[in-house]
Amino acid sequence: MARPTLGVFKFASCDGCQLSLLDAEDELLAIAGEIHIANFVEASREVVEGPYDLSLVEGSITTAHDAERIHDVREQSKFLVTIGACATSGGIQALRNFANVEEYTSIVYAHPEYISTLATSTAIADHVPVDFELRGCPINKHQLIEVVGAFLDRRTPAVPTFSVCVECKRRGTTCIMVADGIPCMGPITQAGCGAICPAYDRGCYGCFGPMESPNVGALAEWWGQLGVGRRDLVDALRTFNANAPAFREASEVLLQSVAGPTTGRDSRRS
Amino acid sequence: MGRDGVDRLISILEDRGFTVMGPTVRDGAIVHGPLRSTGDLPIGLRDEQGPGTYRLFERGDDALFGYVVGPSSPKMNFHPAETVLWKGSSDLTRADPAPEPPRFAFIGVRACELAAIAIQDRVFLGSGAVDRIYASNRSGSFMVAVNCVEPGATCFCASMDTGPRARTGYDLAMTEVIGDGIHHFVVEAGSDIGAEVLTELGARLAAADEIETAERLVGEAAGKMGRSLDTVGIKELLYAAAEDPYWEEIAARCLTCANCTMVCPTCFCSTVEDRGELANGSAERVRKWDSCFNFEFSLVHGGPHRVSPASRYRQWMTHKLASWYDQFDTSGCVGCGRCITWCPVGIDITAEAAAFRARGGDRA
Amino acid sequence: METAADLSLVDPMAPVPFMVLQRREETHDTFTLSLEPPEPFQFRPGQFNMLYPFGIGESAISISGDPAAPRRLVHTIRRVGNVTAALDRLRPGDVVGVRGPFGNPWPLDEARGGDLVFVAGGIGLAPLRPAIAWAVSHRDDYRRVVVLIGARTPADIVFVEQVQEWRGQFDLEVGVTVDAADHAWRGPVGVVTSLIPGADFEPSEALAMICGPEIMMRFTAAELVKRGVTTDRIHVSVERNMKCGIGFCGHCQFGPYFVCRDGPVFRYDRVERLLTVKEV
Amino acid sequence: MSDPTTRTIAVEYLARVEGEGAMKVVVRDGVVEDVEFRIFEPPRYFEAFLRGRMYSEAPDITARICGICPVAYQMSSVHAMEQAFGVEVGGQLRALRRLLYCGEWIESHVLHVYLLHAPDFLGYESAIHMAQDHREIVEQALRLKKIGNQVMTLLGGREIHPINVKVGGFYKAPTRADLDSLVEDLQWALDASRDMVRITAGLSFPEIEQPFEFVSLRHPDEYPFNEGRIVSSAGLDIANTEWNDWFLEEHVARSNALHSRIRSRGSYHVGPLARFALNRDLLHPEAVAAANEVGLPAVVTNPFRSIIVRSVETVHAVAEALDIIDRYEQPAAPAVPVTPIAGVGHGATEAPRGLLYHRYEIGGDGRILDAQIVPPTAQNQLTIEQDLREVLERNIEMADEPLQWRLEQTIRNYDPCISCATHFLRLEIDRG
Ligand SMILES: Cc1cc2nc3c(=O)[nH]c(=O)nc-3n(C[C@H](O)[C@H](O)[C@H](O)COP(=O)(O)OP(=O)(O)OC[C@H]3O[C@@H](n4cnc5c(N)ncnc54)[C@H](O)[C@@H]3O)c2cc1C
Ligand code: SF4
Ligand code: SF4
Ligand code: SF4
Repeated sequence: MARPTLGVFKFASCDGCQLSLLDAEDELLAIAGEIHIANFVEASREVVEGPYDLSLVEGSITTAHDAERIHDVREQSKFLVTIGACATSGGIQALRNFANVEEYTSIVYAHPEYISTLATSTAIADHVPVDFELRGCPINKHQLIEVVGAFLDRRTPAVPTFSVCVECKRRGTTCIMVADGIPCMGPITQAGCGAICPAYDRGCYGCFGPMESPNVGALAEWWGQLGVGRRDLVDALRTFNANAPAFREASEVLLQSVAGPTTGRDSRRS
Repeated sequence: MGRDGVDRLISILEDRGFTVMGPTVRDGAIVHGPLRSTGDLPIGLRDEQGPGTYRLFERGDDALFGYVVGPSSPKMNFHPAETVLWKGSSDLTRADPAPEPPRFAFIGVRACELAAIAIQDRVFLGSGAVDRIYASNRSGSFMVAVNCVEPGATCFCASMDTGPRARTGYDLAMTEVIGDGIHHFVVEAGSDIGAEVLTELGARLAAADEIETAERLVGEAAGKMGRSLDTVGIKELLYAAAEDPYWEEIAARCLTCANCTMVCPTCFCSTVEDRGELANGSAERVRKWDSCFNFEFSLVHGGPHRVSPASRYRQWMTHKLASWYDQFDTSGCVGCGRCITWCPVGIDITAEAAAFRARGGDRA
Repeated sequence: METAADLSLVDPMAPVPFMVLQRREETHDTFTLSLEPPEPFQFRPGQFNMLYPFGIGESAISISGDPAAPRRLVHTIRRVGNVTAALDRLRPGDVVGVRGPFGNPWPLDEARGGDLVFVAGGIGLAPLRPAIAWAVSHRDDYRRVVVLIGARTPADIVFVEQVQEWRGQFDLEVGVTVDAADHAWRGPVGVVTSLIPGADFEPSEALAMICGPEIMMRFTAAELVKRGVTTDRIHVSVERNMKCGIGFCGHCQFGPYFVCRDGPVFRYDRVERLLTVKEV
Repeated sequence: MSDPTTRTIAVEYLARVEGEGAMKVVVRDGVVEDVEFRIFEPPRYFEAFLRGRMYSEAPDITARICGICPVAYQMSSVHAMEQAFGVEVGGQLRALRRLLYCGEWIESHVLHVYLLHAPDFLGYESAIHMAQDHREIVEQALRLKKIGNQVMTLLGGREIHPINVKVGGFYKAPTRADLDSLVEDLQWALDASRDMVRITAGLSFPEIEQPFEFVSLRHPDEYPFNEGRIVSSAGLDIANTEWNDWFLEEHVARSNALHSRIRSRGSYHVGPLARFALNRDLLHPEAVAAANEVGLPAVVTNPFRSIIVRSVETVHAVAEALDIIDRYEQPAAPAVPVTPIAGVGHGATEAPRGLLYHRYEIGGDGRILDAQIVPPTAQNQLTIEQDLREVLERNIEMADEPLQWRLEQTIRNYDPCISCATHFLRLEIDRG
């Protein structure tokens, strides 16, 4: 039987998630033995035509051209896995969704008229059907290997959707929110990173996006008691997964409760 | 005996081939870690606990055991968070070696922890099948209990009838007496090997008044519990409350983060993950702690049985305080208070139990 | 703790290799595997095994074969996910891991001397088949034996030949109904509960065993109660997520019960309430 | 179809660079008419959405500009903030920052040298193709790269977007024993990186010498990572606060990245060649020895030879990492206290691929009022185009396929991080 083929595709992103594949130093050559890396521009000049048995898609949709291109990628992909916060929720660049893009463009670029972009940054699944989503900003390379391995073996990948707290406790970290009063997003964030931040004495900042049943309101309430202001709470929800529905909606609710019905960062500036 | 006696105890246990574990300070909390001498103990520290909060403070004396339980428990060693269940090749020939029993000695185990261990013994050793990982870790372990004289704000072992005095399950039990220029430990043996070690320790016989003081301190501790839980008819109460809308009120606060189940010394649930390098013809099955708060826990084809946070909290609390009696003929809660302290938003099982009791009263 | 547990004992979590002897297609999504046990495999009808296709995962699967044939272990499986799909890929000569048998059997002893009513929905016939086989081979122990089968369509009926065989047996009453018929279907159309009022058994002496989706089991039980069968003489087989099969993993908890140990077969009066509370 | 005197070569995606972009060259009647190195990265607006965020979020947010050199972003941002607030981070905390940077340099340099660039010299489509003939080299490369990643993971929590860096220092400082666990691997890495210098020096290089103006940091005592003045081979010597007086960013139509130039002078070159030329005297003796062994001149102006210099810098990073660990004592606190005050801060540090400049204006509440980020690839963009022109002119007779490859290689000399500069690279050679 021919080796299955792998395609790696990039949209708006930092490249970190696809780099995770090259960062799998111990497994890379073995993976390349089991799966034919047919299209991975970051690593190889060789581009084998699709269709691809497995496609890894990094990045979010931010331009009209990319909104078209993702359909081509979907058509060429038998099993499409989105990797990383950009691809699964729109990434940090989705902060534009809460603001005025023209204003943004004029802040960064001297000639905004040269730039063509959409007003939003959106997840791949908002455009085409996705077979599996791997979270994280960046993804965890062990999880990536697990997903590729599970795909090859036709097994369900062990990628749990429960909270970071479960991993935090499994590794024996003392809860920093309880023991140090440090605000932590672990309880509402999906596991997968290995609960790194609390192990380094800092609160989780939610880079794996919302867990399976996030009770953002209840955590926000508690953070309030720890002395976190509303605006900081909104900022905490609006980082790398700002556009994930659970975080987006909660941040909007919080904003409304502080600034009335207006939305967007301008209202917070006043 | 004095502090030097505890040091002697540690070295005797080491000499007998035990891995000696006990309370140590790590990352701002008292957790179980390897002990080489009393210097590794949290000397002169006390913990202040409350719903969702835990802080360490200086006591102002040299007490070795002047605190209560922290986030960890011997469960982490007996029923590890992650362990390989089976490893083998495609013809299912087993490749993982039989486990080497590690032989742990735990110093400073509290009565509630002994009660919790007794419960897990029942789960893994005493209800039909024997779990070989638990059995291996647990077998030959040596328990040095410390009777609690200063219970914490989230403790309620007295109402669960598991403490503050260690009653069974220990090899040695000590009571630390400190104050008025006195600092010593009154020790008693609870098993043959315990008696042997006690003899080897060569401690002098405690005087009657010393024993009396120790007894009195422990006795008084029962009245100093920060919390209590009324267990009378609790099973029937919770079964009857299965459809009480109050579960929704708790669910509004509950994060379903699973912390309570992770820290609970009796919670035993686990899941299995399959890992493999099938191309190389090898695979392993890894057991990891799981929780009834996780979706996948109740997943069947078509979706999880327990989707709403309310149903998941209900499962947890009802299991602890009610169905555990049906399953194992004991409460699943030993009153250690960990789930109260380590709930990131301070949900309190004693308060919720009281709330159901109040509502049950209304219903009746 | 002084008593060192005997670790040389068989590890209940270690899969034992069984060889696949035969595989047959039952319906478009259901198949039956016959396995060769390394030594004769004793079980009681209603029990299940944990099947482990190497490296993929484990699934709880009821034993669907004849308890009188201990050299041939039979399982009937519906392909719904990755583990069952991997089981579906097994071919004669392949090896599959087996742990078991686990669980409580159907109360065939208790039923002795009375009537037996089996009600199956879809693949729920699989765990009942060993019990029916038992009843057939111990026919004298029972009075009337009624087998009622419901399926979504004629194509979803499992064990078609066997059902034909049973139908041909004069001392067995067999009723088969489908929710939606096709042209060739000559039998009744409707849910399986519709067969109960007309079935020939004596409610006060009957013992009923039901297996199918939870909702089907509840309606069937209600119908049986209407006929006068008391709930302590009705038995159902319950399904829950299961990782270990021996009460260690906690996943299969169902109220106070572990489905793996206290079930999967339950006396209906003990679970009736649990089945009506949402999300237990 | 096309005019016989013209040829068109088009490459949709330039491979083995971080990010995606395009290049277009126009050759008419044998004369190079236009060379464009285009960056099409969809804009991600970091400078815009940094406005209004807390100063403390800058290291984590700006890291997301680039998954290949997140540490560089974290470092430039924390230094800028510390400058704004008048905070000094010295002693072991400063050493730990250098150690973290060593990790990133090792990882990034090895990635580029062996996995992205070497295949060009040896004629392979990728390192994975290369592994079929040179398995040991690729395995050694992966192990070496992994050691860089281990340094970052230990210190930063993970290799991509580390979580342990903050304004004022770290969230948690490693113990001595933690760092000691790296020593054995780093000692192996020292040998492996020396091999890397030998192997890369043994490659064959196209003839080309460019009159670059090199720009890099220069620190009185150390090979530059985090701090120093900004100097150039043409005599520039300024503090990072003077950046905008000397450097200019332009927005040109063909690119979504901003091009940099030195005011009234033009293009310049940042990266290993520049650092090496301007700081050779400060290289670790191990690195100097390695460079001398292969006879590397004091100043390298052949951009293709940057692969050797990158290898020499890898030796430096490994050797310095060992020195830092050797002298390490766990600091009393993992960070110095920081109180935000209104002001402006600049940070310039040396990313593996060159100088990375950040500037922030902070309000009294600690929120960012304005942010400016100038990544290395944007600074090299004009220089890359000049190299392309030169290479094209020298090789105008080459057939399309090898010429295209050679041009790609020319771009890869810069280890361009288009994700930083913004992304999407496409190569078209229009000989129309
Ligand atoms: C006592 C018992 C007897 C069973 N008998 C049979 C039988 O005879 N034939 C048959 O086809 N099926 C039977 N099932 C159901 C069968 O176990 C599941 O359909 C199967 O585990 C699905 O696994 P999967 O990986 O293919 O599906 P997925 O949907 O991918 O399942 C993922 C995981 O969820 C769990 N899971 C999913 N569905 C169930 C379920 N219904 N019960 C328990 N765990 C589940 C498993 O742990 C599985 O690993 C029985 C279940 C139980 C509890
Ligand atoms: S530190 Fe954070 S992730 Fe860990 S248990 Fe506490 S709240 Fe959860
Ligand atoms: S703890 Fe949270 S922020 Fe930190 S790496 Fe994990 S998911 Fe990301
Ligand atoms: S339920 Fe709570 S108080 Fe009871 S034993 Fe578990 S953790 Fe301790």
